[in-house]
Amino acid sequence: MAKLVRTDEEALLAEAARGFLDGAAPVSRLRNMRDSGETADPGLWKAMVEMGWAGILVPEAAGGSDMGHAAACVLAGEMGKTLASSPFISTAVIAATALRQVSDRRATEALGRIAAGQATYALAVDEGAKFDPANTRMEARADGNGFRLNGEKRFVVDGGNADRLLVLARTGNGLTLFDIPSGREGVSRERRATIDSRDTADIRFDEVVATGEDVLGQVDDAMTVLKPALEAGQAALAAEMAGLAAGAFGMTVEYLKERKQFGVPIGAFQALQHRAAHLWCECEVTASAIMHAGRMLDDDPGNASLAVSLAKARATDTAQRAVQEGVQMHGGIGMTDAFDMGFYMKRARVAAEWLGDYGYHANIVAQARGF
Amino acid sequence: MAKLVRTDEEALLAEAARGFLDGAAPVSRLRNMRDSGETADPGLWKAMVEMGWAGILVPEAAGGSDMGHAAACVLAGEMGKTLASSPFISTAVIAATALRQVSDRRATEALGRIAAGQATYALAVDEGAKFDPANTRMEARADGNGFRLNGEKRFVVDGGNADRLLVLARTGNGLTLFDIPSGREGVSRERRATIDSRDTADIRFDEVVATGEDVLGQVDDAMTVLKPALEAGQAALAAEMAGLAAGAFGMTVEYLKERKQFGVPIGAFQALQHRAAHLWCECEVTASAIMHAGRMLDDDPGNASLAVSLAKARATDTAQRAVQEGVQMHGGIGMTDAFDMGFYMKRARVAAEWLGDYGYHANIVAQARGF
Amino acid sequence: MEATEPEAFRGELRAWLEDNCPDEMRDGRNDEASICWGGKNWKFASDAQRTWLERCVTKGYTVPTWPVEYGGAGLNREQEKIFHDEMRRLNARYPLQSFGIWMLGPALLHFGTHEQKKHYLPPIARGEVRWCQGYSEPGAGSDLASLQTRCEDKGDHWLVNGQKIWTSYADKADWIFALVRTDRDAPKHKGISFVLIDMQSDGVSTRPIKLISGVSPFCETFFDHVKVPKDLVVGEVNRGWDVAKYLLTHEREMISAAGGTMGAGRPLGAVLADSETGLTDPVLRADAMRAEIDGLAVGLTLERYKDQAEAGQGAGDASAMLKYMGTELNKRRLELVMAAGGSDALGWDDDRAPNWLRTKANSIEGGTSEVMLSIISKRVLGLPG
Amino acid sequence: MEATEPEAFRGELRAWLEDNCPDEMRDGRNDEASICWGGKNWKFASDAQRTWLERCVTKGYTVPTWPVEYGGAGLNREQEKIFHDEMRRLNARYPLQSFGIWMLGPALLHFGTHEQKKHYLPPIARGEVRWCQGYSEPGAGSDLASLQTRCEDKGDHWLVNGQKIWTSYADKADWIFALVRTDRDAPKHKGISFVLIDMQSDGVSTRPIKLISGVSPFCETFFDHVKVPKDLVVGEVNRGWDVAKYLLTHEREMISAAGGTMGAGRPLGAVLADSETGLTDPVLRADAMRAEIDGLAVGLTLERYKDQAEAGQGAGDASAMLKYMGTELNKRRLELVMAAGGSDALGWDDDRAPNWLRTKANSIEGGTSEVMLSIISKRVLGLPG
Repeated sequence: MAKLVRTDEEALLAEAARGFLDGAAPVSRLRNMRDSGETADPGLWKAMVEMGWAGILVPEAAGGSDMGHAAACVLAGEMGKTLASSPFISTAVIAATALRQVSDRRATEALGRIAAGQATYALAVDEGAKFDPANTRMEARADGNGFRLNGEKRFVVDGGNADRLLVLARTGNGLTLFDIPSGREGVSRERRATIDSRDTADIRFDEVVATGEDVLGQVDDAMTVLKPALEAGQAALAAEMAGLAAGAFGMTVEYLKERKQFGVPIGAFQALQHRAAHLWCECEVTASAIMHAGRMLDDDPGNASLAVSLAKARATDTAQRAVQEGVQMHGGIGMTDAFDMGFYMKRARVAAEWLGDYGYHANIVAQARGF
Repeated sequence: MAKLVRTDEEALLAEAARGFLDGAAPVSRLRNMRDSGETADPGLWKAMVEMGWAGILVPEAAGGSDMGHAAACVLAGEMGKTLASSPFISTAVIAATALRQVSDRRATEALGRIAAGQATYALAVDEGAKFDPANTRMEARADGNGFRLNGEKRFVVDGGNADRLLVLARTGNGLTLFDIPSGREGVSRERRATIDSRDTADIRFDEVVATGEDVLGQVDDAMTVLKPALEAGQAALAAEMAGLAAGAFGMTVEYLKERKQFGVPIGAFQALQHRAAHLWCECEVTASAIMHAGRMLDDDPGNASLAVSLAKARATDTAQRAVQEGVQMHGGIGMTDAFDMGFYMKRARVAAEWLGDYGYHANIVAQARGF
Repeated sequence: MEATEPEAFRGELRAWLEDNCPDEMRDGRNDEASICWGGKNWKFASDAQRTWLERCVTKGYTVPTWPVEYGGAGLNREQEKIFHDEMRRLNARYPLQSFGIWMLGPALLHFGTHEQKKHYLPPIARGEVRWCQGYSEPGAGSDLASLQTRCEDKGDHWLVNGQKIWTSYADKADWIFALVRTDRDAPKHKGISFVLIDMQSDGVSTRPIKLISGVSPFCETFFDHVKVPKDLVVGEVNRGWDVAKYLLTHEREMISAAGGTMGAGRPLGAVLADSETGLTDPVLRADAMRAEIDGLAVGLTLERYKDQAEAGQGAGDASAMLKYMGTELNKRRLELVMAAGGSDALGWDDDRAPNWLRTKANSIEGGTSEVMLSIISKRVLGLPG
Repeated sequence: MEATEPEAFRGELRAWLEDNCPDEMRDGRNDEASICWGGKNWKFASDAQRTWLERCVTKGYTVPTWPVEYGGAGLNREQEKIFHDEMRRLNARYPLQSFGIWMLGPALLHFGTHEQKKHYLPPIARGEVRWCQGYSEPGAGSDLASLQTRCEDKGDHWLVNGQKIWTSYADKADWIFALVRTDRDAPKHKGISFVLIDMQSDGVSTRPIKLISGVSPFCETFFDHVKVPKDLVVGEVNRGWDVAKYLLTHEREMISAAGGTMGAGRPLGAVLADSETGLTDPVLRADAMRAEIDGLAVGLTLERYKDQAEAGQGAGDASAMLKYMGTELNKRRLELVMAAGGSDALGWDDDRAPNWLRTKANSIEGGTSEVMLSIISKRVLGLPG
């Protein structure tokens, strides 16, 4: 197994990302976006593209930096610390990983467009209130040489603004993944106001025409392409949540040092000290699971499921603890919209659900471990 | 619903019990019993009989005091505080309740013998590692006018010394409860050294003859008699565990006030204060569930299942927390056999399993609450 | 009440409720949009809401346990239980809710003069005056007794200067009951008084605080040279802390009752099963079972303490326990509601997310969980420090 | 080692283990009855145990990372991982365990003089001398630095008087390494020295402490006018606290490794499924899933910290985290083992109950969980006080 220690390259990447994000994307940027009624921040994404982040999983030949999943997790983690809002996971991680599973010219060109910031993607998988791709029911009916897609996808993260959609649908003998432009006839998108103030949509497909050209990978065999993409997205999302936890925890520790009650900083109260110390331990342990997931995706992607689900489960648990303790330890101010902690709590809740919740991933871990 | 406040009668009973038990059955009595290699303490039971406790659920006409289940729970709770070891629950609660479901002369005489301390009972139900009466497989084969019992019962609490056994077995069209002397031919008892130093046995039945006279209640209808008896036992055991938790907690709070480290009593450390306060809250909440179970058994026994399972689940959880925190807060001394906390921890573990563990009762609560 | 036998009382009450509660008020709603808060500027949401209030006022059912002379129905504890039972049976909305009912009423009944009671209680019972509470200050949260709002004796009036925070609905209230410092030289608990201030007074202003759930139930409230008549102190001057402690205990029981009643009411399993996903996930199912068990037991504890109080066995500092356990439980329950709801619950389009976020304040307002644990540690367990 | 390429090393090692590890030693046992502790009075449990020890000694495999000159095999971190991998692959017992290997060795390697290393390390590596640890005292548990055992400079020797507690296997050990007070006037951390004492010395006596699990791995150890040669202080006189801190860190990592390795090793589900009842109960199943997730992640954290240490990124006080998380996890795991075992696990006739009770000491020995959290709070988070 590769070592669980950051490479120099990863350390530099983290440092650069932190510097950029502190300047370009503090939490106030998300707040401003929300207050202006927007759900996306194209300017921030453009700047990320210029930083080369859109191409972090794109082969060099297609214009990317091909730094790998561990590096993508480093970026997602830094974004999580200040809740930077972008289609990074949907586009640069999930879509790029899906496209890399296919080695045709079309896929290579699509990867090039991702790296160049010319196309954003959203993954349209969920149909019920919970992530459950294996039980997809939306149908892509065979029609001549192509298909007709009918049905509805829910909780399509980044789906309100994405240029393209990866759509999972049932075909004759299995599931098939389609890659279609979001503007195609018959696609209607309804933006939902999710609590994290970010882009989510419910998307209806009404007799949407798709050709063989629109199929990513093979018909009836979506999972060959989708499984690696989902795992990459789950790992990056876990990394974002671990970053979120670290960000919320950092604010909390600072507050414990500043806020005085009963004549002393509240961080001098041992009960709060021990809870903060426990939370730090949880963050550290989760960080290990995140790093391990990234390494496994890079080194042995065919066997990364356990590592990825472990990371997502741990990150979900840790992020929720961090924001709950964060609000409680801040007292009344933690409940106010004027203070940032609420943004962390709401993002943690949405991220907990996206791409599989704690129970979903706990079941995968349990199965992988034989129970 | 009857009020959740102790009656004067119950308060007096508790006071009398505490006084008696502090003198007659401090934890050192259990320790001495163990150190002398015994698993039962007939002298203590005799004294309890003289206090009238064996007849607490026996009708006055049969020589008992008929004080009811809430009162029996009060006694069990006081016994739990100092881990008094006796067949009280097996005999005075479970067997007495079972016998009361049957209104024949034989049952009345048996109740009289219980009240007079002339007979102790054990309940032989478990066959696997978990309490699961509905899935009893041991067979009572019809044989002439009677039955032949064959099979093995495990974890028969108080079974190594009991005069009589209540045995659950499968008959033609259901389950039947037998009440037979433990000395009957074909019964062989193997005492097991359980960690709480109390009486448990595995019991083999080898072509044991039982007649219709030995059936408690109706053939193929054990549950009419057994269900109230089990619920009475579960409530009393929950009360014992709540008492155990209170006893362990009391020792811990005293230690927090006495033990000094870093120049102050360790009870001055806020982290320990908050944990102790939380544990007290848990004990208080559990006390309510116990009292409620006793009231329901007395007032509306046909609908007491939820209340009883709630009490046992809560008591199991609270007792385990109390002993775990007890050992941890005592530090090294809590780990020593010379100190009493280990006895509490071991009894809590055995009591957690007896008559259904947390999961068993949680399932009953969930079903009763519709999920 | 004429009918003192419980079952007779139940029968009469049931008949009255059946006859008088408008159908629209039988939906059991208790959300912000359906509550009747009353007050000078109150706009009834419907004729039914107005009718229901007016009819209840005639019977004293807006404040069923208050004495009849102050606008209540004079119910005893047993009758009160029956009242809530019957209201629940009919799924009736409560006709009126307010901080006047919950907080000021109990304070005046315990500490007020006869004149104060006669003057202030009946308008509360009739829903004519809406009160808010002014306790916390920016520098005095958990350490409430360090509050700094000044109240100076100017001979014929008091002069109040300072700032309060977390005043619920101060922007909608007619009056405020507030803790103020009347002696700056005394030890911090000894220089506080409990005063009543008309929100229309010159120098009073409010600013809403937006919460993470998107609503603004709380305000900052500013007092700039506000004159207050001399007879508007409740209890003795400089002994306001006694009133505050009494009310804090009362508030804790009230907040925990919200959680406790939930547990005793609709089963969590049923709540969660409403969600499309149900309870098939073993982790969620196990958590829900635990929360249900704990919720039922906390609910029983609330009943037990009320029964004890009625039997003259004071619960005392145990209210801190009810507050702590009830609010922590409520947070767990709403976390489960969100988890069961999945992506369905992530919008602002139903009340799950706002309710979930709202519960996070339960363990802060009315004394934090940490303060509750410290109270228990010191006063109940007698631990040092 | 001649073969430095990892895979070449692995091949050679695997072949050697296959050829040399007796079949009886391939059962992976690590319980009290199967461990080889060594020492002057050691009675081998079997010829195979003796043979396995002797063969490993020739290769340095009893202390694989120690330098070859002190009896080790000089393995680097990568080779060490391979060593443990291959041992696990063969399910081989470790040939020798001891506090000399775990504790004194690292202390001497870091603080000892060359003479001390040459004199004391090889007999440890060969299993000839068994050591125990003398830190805690009846009044100095969590507050270890308040220890009172006196060690007076008598010119040509030290004179030791006092009492230690929780000395593991002191009744079976040949030597003890102990913390003693050499300066009673200095601040409490500044007057402590780390000394080596022959348990055969006049005035040393021990008394076993029986634990709740029924066994007596610990003793009280008494020093009554014990003479100790002057050269048996490790590190500087009065600077023993530095040695102790170094070893405490080391000990924490070791204790947490026990928990962490469990997580990385046999899945909890498999352990629990051995029980007759399996994992059908949803509460037990959910708890087991959570514990498995946390166990795997703690195991990875142990690996990560080792990798960081090798990369020169010191973990420092993070060992407190590993100790805390590892031991708390281990307690959870054994609670689950007991719950899954049901009444089967309630006897003394298998090792579940003793193992379960034993884990309760994990979060006390080597610094309590509370001390770990305080260390993290102050040194890692920089919280005041």
